Amino acid sequence: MSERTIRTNLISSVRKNGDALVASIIGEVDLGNSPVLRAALMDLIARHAPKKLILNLRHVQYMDSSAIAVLVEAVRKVGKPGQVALTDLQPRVKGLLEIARLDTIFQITGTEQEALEK
Amino acid sequence: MSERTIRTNLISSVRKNGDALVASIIGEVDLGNSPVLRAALMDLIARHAPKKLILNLRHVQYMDSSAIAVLVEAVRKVGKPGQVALTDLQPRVKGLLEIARLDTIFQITGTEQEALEK
Amino acid sequence: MTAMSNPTNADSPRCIELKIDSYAENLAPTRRAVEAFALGCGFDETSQGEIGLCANEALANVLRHAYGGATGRPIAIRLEKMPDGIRIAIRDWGNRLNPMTLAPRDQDPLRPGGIGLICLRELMDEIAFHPQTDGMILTMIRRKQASRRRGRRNRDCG
Amino acid sequence: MTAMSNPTNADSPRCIELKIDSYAENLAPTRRAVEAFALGCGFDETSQGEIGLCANEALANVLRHAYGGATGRPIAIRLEKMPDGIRIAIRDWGNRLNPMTLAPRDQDPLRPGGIGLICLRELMDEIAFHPQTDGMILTMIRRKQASRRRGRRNRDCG
Ligand SMILES: Nc1ncnc2c1ncn2[C@@H]1O[C@H](COP(=O)(O)OP(=O)(O)O)[C@@H](O)[C@H]1O
Ligand SMILES: Nc1ncnc2c1ncn2[C@@H]1O[C@H](COP(=O)(O)OP(=O)(O)O)[C@@H](O)[C@H]1O
Repeated sequence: MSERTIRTNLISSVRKNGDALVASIIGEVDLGNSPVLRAALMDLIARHAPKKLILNLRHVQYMDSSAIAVLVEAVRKVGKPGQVALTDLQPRVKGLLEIARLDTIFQITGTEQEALEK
Repeated sequence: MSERTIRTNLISSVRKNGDALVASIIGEVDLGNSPVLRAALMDLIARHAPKKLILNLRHVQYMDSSAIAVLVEAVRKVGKPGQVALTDLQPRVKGLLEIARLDTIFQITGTEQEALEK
Repeated sequence: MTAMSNPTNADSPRCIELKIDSYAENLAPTRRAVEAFALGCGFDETSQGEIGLCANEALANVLRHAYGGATGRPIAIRLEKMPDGIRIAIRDWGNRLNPMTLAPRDQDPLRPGGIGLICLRELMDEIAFHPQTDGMILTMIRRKQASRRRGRRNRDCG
Repeated sequence: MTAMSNPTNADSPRCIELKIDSYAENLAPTRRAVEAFALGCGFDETSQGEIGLCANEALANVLRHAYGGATGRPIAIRLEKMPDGIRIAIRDWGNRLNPMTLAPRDQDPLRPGGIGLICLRELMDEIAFHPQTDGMILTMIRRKQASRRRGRRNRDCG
């Protein structure tokens, strides 16, 4: 477990809330930068071992399948389905999750608060 | 003076306020659609002959020099400098007006209200 | 500067051609061009996004599969405005594998894969891989009037 | 499909080439690609916008001046990532006029003109028109570290 934080401006903020870790992702994520997002998220999960990971995607205007694959990998790393919540989805991102039929392995909520309460 | 309104979704709303006409422009304007904006604005000015024209550019994320030329033509058509106000400028649009040194022939204000009061 | 030396045919329909090399950083500029071109073809914002996504996924597959991750290899993209939609052709000089002939993989939601091709199938009206002697041309067509395929998906979701 | 048939050179620096025909509708997709490419070169949002504007203005000049408004004529654009910035080359097969050799026009603010070239001069670090036997190549360079030219403008405005 590395002590060094992987820095990227794709993750704009991280905070703990009890057993949950809340991180905000920002920008457009495609194969060009999803490896960086992957490294940063895996590092966060390894260092904090959160019971629940809440990813605020309000400022993610775009994601491709490589970004989705990173989110799915986060689910595997955190534990079982439902322990990763995605909040504040943009329509484009929501559409892609629906096409990929992956809207079930994540908890999808309108706000961070909802995700914390569930 | 034509009675037919030239319709374009580049102009999202038009309202009269006393002698002033307030129109909101929306979208990105370049040589590809500035001729349409020109036709619609000239039509509005011809039909309403406003003493003052206030153009809200809050939703104009981009303009090129052909769009600027349309705004300058509106100044000529409405009357003398200062009778066309541009409000709520995005930084990119403001930057272009400054480079073109045309920030003096328009009244540039932060809000529609300011433009109405001046 | 190959593209600098031969004029395009003035009689062809309105089109844009892009030549990129196989770096993932080139996906975003290409997608932006596709989305804006789709806007010019009269597609609404949601459709522009879907068309851009398909271009992204198809190009990412060229990078990862046709070229097996090798960088600096050429890809040519041609965007064409059709009376009723948009046509996108993607040319690579890769492994010539036609993914439509592959057996579908088992469906473990925690090992997702195949999302790229699902997008192409669900969001485009026509897709076809045309093997060349030295690579592949993928053509994709999206029409403005929703086809049965997309109609079905929309019903599913709504 | 000219661009579909000749691979680019794998040794060249990261670049994107676009071939468009001279329709004003093609400006927006090209500008979007330029802006996203500039993002990939490490430019901030303001700079991306300025670089996109310059590409737009240079292309609009090709449409209106080099081609005198004729549609369907070819234009090739090459975007190149440099260690410290971006290089844009625009090739046309038009009237070969070098606008840098024209006398400046009188300055009536109500008859503006020349804004396009002002943008290129103020926002780019280097611009050069290279006449060809059959047209023109314009090259523009913008560096990440602000040059004296842009420094001056910024002082004026601030
Ligand atoms: N352009 C291509 N060239 C060669 N093989 C491809 C291409 N596109 C897709 N494939 C094959 O089809 C499979 C499914 O592709 P895709 O749906 O994009 O999902 P993923 O890339 O995540 O596996 C790939 O794993 C690959 O074997
Ligand atoms: N690519 C070009 N080819 C030929 N002439 C050009 C080109 N670009 C600019 N010019 C000439 O330079 C003048 C100034 O151009 P510009 O600054 O863009 O302003 P405008 O286009 O509004 O006149 C043009 O009027 C034209 O005569």
